[in-house]
Amino acid sequence: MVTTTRESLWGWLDNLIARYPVIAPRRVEGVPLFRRIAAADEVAWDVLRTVVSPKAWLFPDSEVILEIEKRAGDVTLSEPPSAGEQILFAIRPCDARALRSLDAMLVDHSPPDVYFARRRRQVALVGLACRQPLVDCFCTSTGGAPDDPGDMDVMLYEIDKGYLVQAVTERGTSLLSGLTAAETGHAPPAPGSRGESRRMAFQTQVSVPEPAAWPAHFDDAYWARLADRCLGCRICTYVCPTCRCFDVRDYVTGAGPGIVQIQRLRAWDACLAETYRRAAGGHDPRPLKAQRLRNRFYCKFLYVPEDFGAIGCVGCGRCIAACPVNIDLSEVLAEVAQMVARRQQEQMEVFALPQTEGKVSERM
Amino acid sequence: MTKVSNPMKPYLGTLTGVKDLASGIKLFQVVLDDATRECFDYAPGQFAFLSAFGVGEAPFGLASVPWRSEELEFAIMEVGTVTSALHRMEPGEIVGVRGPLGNCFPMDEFKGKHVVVLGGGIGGAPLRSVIQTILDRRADYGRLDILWAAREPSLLIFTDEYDEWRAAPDTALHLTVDLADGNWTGHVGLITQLLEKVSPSPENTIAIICGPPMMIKFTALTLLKLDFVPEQMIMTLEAKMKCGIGKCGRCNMGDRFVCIHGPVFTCTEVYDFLESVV
Amino acid sequence: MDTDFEPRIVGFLCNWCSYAGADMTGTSRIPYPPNIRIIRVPCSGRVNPLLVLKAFLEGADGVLVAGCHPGDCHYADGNFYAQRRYALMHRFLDYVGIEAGRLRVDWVSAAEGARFAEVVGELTHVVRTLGPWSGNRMGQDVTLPS
Amino acid sequence: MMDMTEMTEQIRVKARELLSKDEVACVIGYETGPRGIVRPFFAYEPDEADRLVWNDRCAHNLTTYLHDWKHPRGQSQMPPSVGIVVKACDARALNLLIQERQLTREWIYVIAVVCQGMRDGDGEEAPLQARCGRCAERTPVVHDVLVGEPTVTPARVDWSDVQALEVMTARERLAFWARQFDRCLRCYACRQACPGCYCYECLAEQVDPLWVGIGIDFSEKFFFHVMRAYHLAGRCVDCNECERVCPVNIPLSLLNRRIVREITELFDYTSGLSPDEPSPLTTFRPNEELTL
Repeated sequence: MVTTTRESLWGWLDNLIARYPVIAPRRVEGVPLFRRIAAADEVAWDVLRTVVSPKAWLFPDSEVILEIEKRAGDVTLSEPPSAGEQILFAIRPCDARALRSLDAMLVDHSPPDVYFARRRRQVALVGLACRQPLVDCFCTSTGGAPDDPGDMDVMLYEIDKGYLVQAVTERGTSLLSGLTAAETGHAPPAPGSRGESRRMAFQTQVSVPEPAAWPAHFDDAYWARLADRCLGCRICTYVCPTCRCFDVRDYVTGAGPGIVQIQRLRAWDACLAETYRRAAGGHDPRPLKAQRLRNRFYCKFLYVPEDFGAIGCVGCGRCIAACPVNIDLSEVLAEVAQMVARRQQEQMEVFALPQTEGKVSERM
Repeated sequence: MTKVSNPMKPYLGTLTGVKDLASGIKLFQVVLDDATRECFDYAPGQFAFLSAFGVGEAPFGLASVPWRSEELEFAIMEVGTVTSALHRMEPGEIVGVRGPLGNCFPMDEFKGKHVVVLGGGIGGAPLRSVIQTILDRRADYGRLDILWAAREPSLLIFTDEYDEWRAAPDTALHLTVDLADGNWTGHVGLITQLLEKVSPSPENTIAIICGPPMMIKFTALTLLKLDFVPEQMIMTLEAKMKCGIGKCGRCNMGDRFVCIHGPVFTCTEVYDFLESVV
Repeated sequence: MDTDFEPRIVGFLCNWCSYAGADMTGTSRIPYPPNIRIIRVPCSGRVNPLLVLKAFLEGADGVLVAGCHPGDCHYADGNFYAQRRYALMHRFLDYVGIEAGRLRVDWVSAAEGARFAEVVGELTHVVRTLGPWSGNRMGQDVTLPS
Repeated sequence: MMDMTEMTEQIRVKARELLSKDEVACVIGYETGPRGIVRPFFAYEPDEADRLVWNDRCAHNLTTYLHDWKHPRGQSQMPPSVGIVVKACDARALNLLIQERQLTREWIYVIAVVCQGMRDGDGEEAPLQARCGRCAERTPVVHDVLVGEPTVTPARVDWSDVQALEVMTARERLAFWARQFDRCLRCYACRQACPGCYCYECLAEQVDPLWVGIGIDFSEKFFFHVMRAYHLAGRCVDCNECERVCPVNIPLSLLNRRIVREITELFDYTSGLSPDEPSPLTTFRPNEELTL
């Protein structure tokens, strides 16, 4: 654990940029996004949260998964070459933690998705601890911490005279060779401790209902009321660091005499999209907006934990900030928590009064 | 060098046969390339993605059994872009095959039991592998009742094989169509009506249902009326899917994925789904 | 100007006038640039401006939409609708980065073989001067510096 | 000028009356969420009318929600009547939808509000939204009840942003749009928020023929946005919801407004002023000749 000055860190970063593609928060026409940077001074250090999560660099919004060539009755398939090693720089702990969830869904759950797995192996994460959460950040409510280095290779903490630099993994140690340290021998802060001490700074704090509590409220009228104002766009899923739904289609890219070149593309898809489940024959098991919106929340808090043993939400707050009609995940969680409490209350009353009829909710 | 396997990369196969099965429905026979043939070890109930390169791929239930032929067989109705592209293809052309995927019918558990097979339209295609398994190991299973339905006579599939099915010992084929044409002399009505007429005994019996969601729903209700319990009722579900390996997120019914937890489910499991399949 | 550049031009020609006009050009042995690929359509009113846009994105450097003279439409008024759409779209495509010169909308009757050759010649010349359209799938060099 | 609190009160009284007399199944208006953010609200019960608010953050064009009510809950019966709070720009969208036979005037109860413009950002001193600065029609063109006193604010005609693009070369403009569309996620929020976008299957999702592929590259995004702008030609009411909801700040109004201006210049037409006048691209004048 060392400290370093801003100048030294920038020098080190410029060095990294010379050796690897470095992806960092950058303002693109004023919009903070993770983009490849050409120099250390392009990094938007003050950006706590980019509009889109950095998952896009491991699981791109669209990518070629197969190059297909049809030539005179013969077909050859080839996989696109690897993008090689890259560095995600100034990634925040919530976004890094989200990659762990994507690992669970896309890699650990057999068979692995080779495209994501390969990029994941080849990426190094240089984290930047958060000092002050945004109003809608709630990582601590989902079990994260704004300064958790757990998912990083290198962790940076902003301090008054520069940065505290922690090599978290061996890969991190080797990345850090060449960094000029101002002082050495600092003890690493206990993971989460700094966040814990700042817990009060979080304006959004929610208790996330346990997965087991969700099924009982699947048919609650709440979801239809919530969906009334949902526009059915895909912002929440596309900005989300843990959403991973995709679509696959072929695209003919070129043709000549006796030869056709095809790319098989995969691109992000969203369970909010009207056509998401609509089958070729027209059958759609989820035709209502309310069903689709509900699926998003159940996926995050029931399906992903149950099927993949991972968390479906890291509390980055992006969907809250980006939703044009203020469908607020933290508010939804609070509502569900209330439903859960009400149900517990009702069940106790039912036990007390054996004659009471159970209320049957209307199925959507 | 170890072979890097990519579950999204199809095997290449050659279309060896394309046969008309019914109006707008064709049977596609595919032989995989030598190198990949042995990787493709499948069981009744499983499915695979077929690629029409340049258009895309879609999942289809395997309608064949591996011991009868090295040809993989798929019965496909022309409904969307991929199926239309497949329908335009001719023997000799190359397709991609990704699979086998999903779970299978527990054929061993059915041994010693009577089996009622209920197939509706093109949805009945995966049941052909069940029927062939039972016919080829006839002594292992009890009585076989095949209830085979279609909207109209021209949509009945595997008509060429009815004689084989009928000729098998202790096997009965019951056909029905929703709408008869002039030449139809058989039963007219929904498969549920046929089922009530045939009225199989639930005693030591397994019922297997494949078909469109509405048919599955009402057939299951009729079976309940006939005193079947959900544990005795097996079904395969279909859903739009893009990966078949639990990644693309598209085919979930609540927390169950049709692609990895299915496509074969017991009725008990389906009733436990958070979401309705219809 | 790239001297080796041969413009790729897509022509949407109405079946009743302009396609016959192009035929007339051929049977009258009037030479015209071979850069045009002709697509026969029922009416200029059928040519959704998005087809024009799609042609550009798929690699065309220029597009010709030609139909019957106003008043002569086989379907009475298809070209009047086309006229309104293209009056708008012509300017709009220029605004989004497809130079106005790359799109020509004109009326060519079945008798105007010479005129068809003239229209194609002029369009080809203009597009040749403008150079390849760089926004298409083939070029992909659209990320120019600001 | 009427006080916003008083306007809120008038909206609540009207909504409560409509709901208690069962004249409408629902009143679509605005409420303030727990974070203090104004958002669309659907009042079904008379008591819920008290959650309705009116202030200078009621930006959403609520008419887009009427599409959900055309086929209520997937059934084929006649839709129930709906009350809706509209601003001047939203009211023009209503006319558009009536003109296009998307809804009948009779089943909409229009609570029209005289609007002084919506503001962006936090605080009292937040600036007026750009579109509101340009707006000349503060009084809605359709109403069953009018809240507030009719006013006309002189419009600040300002095409400077469009003109800044027009002075560029076409190649520079292409580069400009390439830079803007580079950020596009294809989340389709612009389409979803738009009252004029209501196709059952959007061209962007149609697979046969395939107009827009799933690849997130320039040509797909370029086609989508130009297509959307063109499909709104003569229909766009310049409510600017598309630009407001865009999560990556793509200046979509530069596309729409350029077309709005062309439509005015070519056909002397303003969309949504009347429920009867046909859109200029669905009609023509006999023997007209336009510059092509």
